[in-house]
Amino acid sequence: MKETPLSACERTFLLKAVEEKKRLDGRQTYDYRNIRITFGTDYGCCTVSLGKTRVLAQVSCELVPPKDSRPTEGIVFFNLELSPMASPAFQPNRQSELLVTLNRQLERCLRNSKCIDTESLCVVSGEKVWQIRVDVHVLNHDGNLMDAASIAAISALSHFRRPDVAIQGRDITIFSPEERDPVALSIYHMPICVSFAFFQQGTYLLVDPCEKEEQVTDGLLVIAMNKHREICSIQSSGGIMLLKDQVLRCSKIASVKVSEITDLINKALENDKRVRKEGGRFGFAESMPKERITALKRDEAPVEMTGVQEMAEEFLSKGEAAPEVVSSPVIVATGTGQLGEGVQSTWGLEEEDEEDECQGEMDKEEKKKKKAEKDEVMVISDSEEEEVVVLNPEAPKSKGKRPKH
Amino acid sequence: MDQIETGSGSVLREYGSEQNLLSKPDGSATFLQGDTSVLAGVYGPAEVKVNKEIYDRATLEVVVQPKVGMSSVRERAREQCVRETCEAVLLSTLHPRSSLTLILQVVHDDGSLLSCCLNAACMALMDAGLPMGRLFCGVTCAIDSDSQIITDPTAQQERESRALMTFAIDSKERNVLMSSTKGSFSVKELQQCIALSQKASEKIFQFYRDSVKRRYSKIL
Amino acid sequence: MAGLELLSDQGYRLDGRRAAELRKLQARMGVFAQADGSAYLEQGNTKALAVVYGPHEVRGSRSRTLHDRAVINCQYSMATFSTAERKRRPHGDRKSSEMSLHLKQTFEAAVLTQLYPRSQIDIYVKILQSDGGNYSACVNAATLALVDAGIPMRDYVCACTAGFVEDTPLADLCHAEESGGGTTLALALLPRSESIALVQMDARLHQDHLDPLMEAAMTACKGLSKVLDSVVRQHLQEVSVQTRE
Amino acid sequence: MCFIRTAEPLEYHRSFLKENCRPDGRELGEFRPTTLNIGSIGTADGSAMVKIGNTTVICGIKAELSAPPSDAPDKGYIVPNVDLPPLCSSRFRPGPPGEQAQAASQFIADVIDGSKIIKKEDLCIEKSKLCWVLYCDIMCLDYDGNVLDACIITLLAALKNTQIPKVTINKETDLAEVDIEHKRHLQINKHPVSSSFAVFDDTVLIVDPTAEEESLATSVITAVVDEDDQLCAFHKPGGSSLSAEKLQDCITRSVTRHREVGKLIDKVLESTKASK
Repeated sequence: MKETPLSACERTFLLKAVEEKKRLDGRQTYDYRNIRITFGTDYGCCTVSLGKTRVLAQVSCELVPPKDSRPTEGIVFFNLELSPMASPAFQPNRQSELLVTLNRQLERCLRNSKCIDTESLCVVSGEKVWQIRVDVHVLNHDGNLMDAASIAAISALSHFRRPDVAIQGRDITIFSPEERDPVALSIYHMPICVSFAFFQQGTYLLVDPCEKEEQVTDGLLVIAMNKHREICSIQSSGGIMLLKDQVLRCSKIASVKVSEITDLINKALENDKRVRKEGGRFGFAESMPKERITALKRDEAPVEMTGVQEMAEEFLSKGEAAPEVVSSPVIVATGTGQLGEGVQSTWGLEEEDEEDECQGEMDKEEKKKKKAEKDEVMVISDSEEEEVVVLNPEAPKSKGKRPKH
Repeated sequence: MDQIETGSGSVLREYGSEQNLLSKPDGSATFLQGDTSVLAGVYGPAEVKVNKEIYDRATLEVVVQPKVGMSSVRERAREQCVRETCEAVLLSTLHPRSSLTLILQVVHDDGSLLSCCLNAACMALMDAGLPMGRLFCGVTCAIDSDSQIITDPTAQQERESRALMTFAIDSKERNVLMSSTKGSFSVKELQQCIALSQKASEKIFQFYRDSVKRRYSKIL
Repeated sequence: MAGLELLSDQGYRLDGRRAAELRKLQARMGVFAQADGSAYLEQGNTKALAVVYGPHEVRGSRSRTLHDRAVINCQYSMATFSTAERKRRPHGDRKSSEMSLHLKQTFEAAVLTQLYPRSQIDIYVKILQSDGGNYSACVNAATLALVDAGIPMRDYVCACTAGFVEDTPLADLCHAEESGGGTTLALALLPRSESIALVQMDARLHQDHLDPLMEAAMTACKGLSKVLDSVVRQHLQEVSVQTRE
Repeated sequence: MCFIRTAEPLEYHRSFLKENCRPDGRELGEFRPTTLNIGSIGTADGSAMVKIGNTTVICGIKAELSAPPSDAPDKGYIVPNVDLPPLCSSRFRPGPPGEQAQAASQFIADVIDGSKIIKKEDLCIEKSKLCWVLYCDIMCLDYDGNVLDACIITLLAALKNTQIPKVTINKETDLAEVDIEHKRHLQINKHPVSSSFAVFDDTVLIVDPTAEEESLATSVITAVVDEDDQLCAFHKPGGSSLSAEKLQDCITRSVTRHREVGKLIDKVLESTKASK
């Protein structure tokens, strides 16, 4: 399915609006849409909604042998997927330009900035290290996937707990969460991406573009920063002409936005931690907006069991009992038996059968074999390789595969 | 031995749903059963690829996205079950030569995943306003080592169970649309589970009705 | 930095350069006869080859055709022997498809694509030997190849990397300096208008240091543009002498 | 008739079903003739070929040594794989396995796990060190419907035919020693046999559908039964809804089928043993 293209008047309308410093959803130029971070019941699972854009991140881990070049470091792997749910234009298992850009940007933002202490993920040097895998699923595409993905990934990483391990000699014991409390990853800093969209050859700039705005933009500038005002990556894309001052100005805006978002993530993390500690209810079920008209929830409901047994009995008694005596199979040749007095097997029939035409050449060999079995079977069986050796008396040119004597 | 008791087993966990929560798809819904949660999105009827076109009805594609890693053979089997169930109830002849796409994203798996997928799929199809001859719902039953039947089992209960069955029940005659099982069980147990699923389906169909009522309460 | 001193007390770098000094740049244009434009470029030990075909009609899927400008198609690949460890996939992995994409975006900004509606320009770049600054070598080589093909551009596109060590920006990093884990900024500049066609930066850097770093990279790019200009002029002279005869 | 068959296949079939018979002359509850050959492939550790009507499926079992899974160090592996290559029917395309092949593989895996044909513990040689991996490759040579039944029969027959050599771990060298002279049969605990049914027009139930019947049917059901009349799987991937009575009919028929097929396998095995 194709993406609905933007009409020319929509395009001019949007550009005009940008010029007049107005946005479709009534935001100011530098405003972000509402950010909502919710954590799942699992450690390391979180959804982030940025306006209508929605992503789901899940962190998982497993023990793997390390890379030869870095025997004492754990491995962090990012995999962002554009689910076809997010937009009809996304097709599963296809490497689109957008997918490559997002994945690489996520890697650069979170791996190259060394925000995770990979050395602490080493279990046995050169033998076993933790591989941390971050899966990010885009569920709904309404622009600015990069920012949403980076917020989701870093929140999920900060939320994640890996199982504790103990090493005794060469044996590695992995403790279940019941045995020992799982361990959080050590995260040095939290890089967050902030996207800027440029219009009219860089004259106008918007923070957090929505999908419609992204469609008319000249290009994007993504700056990843942490709250210590350190830039973790910069990436421009889309063939725009930028001036140095614009980049510097964007980096200043980014630093403000990043500190706001970091506070939000920390607040969400603390909130989740508190609820878990107090033994309250957490997870996605709790975060469902109950007041919405489209949402409904029911408490645990017992299922009426009376009558179930009677119903089952009824069907059982209705059904006829299977007959004890069944027809016996016929042994056609050593190692080959047949059930049923069928004539339906077209392979066994003579050549003049009309239906044979559709059978194709490849069946021929089998057919000959079958025919032989059905007619007077001539068995020459002293070969060890095969139990049944059948020669077709009518077809002297038997295929070479079968031993003749 | 096959005696079932009205123990703690025969309950449906807390369940809920939210419809129309994604802006892009034509219909979307999430369904929660306890901690198990599935998000479904539907696109269509829309233009179909030529090689997938069917001349007298709509082509339905179902994609099940696992939470971690790539989709595997297990997801394919689930896709087949969900697709054929939906095909049976959708009046796809009303949209010939078009495509319907149903995407299911596993958000959290705490048992009874296939039934949750089915329920989310049905809610999303309803939200998309696609014509259906009847509704369907999924119910999972587990038989534990004491031969007790547990409805809507958690992941822990699934692991400890001897057999696991998931049925899709239709809303018209409460008949079995789909059946998928694991483990071994007697005929009687199967019949009991079917009967129990039919009972449990009443609750879910009532839930469907309530949520539609609530949704359109402001209009009616 | 562990073990490796990138900048000595005397202000010299690993390969003996000063902080703002560029590596030696050598280039030749028109190295292939059958291509519409081609160039070979050496930037220090990094060797890149660029070939340009087009503008020609859109090949492959017709749906890519743009009605108001030309499509730019880039493919970046690295020879299997270009790095210390043998590269298994010369192109097609995440990093190289990203590089292809970046090259494409860079030249979409610089080439006057609106002059060739409904057509396609192919740019193929290959790294023969890699010693840091692959992106910039590719951009510089591709610029020369485009000039050789006679495709109109706004300006030369010059690209250069810059790093940051001990409060000093370093221009045109070599492989050892890049892999040290410090900051690397790659910048493609159209020198005359001082507009940036592409900027990419990795690893941590305090916001206050961004300005001097970008300044250093831009100065380096301008320096490069002079070299590229002289290469083009020299090539033109050679060609015009040949044609006169 | 031939014209109607290609132009109006559904009507063609309906006209037969009305008379309680099928285009190939069978009754509604009749299976096609089933032929079984055991030990057809010499290079495999166990093999069997099954023909149900035209549907032909061959299964080869290869046993290999490997390290046990880390989460279950006292178990081995059984890896089933169903291949529906383009040569068996024009409906399959070359390339990676399609949905039907993948779903069939998953179904076979579920049956193996569910019925516990073989105790996976039996495949373990030394805990967390060495175990057997049984690769059960099932290939369809001719596709004419009802592959699942054929797959299960051929798998069961091939497993019964499989012999694995004795393996001991040398205490001193810590290496595995394979004794090819002493081979043993696998311990088969359960004998699951499947029966497939197709539903026409939401009402008529037929047994052992051909490819044509499968494509016209509104639903397909597969029931797997073992010798204790326990169900190992009751698989209905969707399609028209059926009442519990109808399902009961299916199960009753499968029980009969199990007895027939059980006898067939036993007899064929006997005949191979007798010849030795």
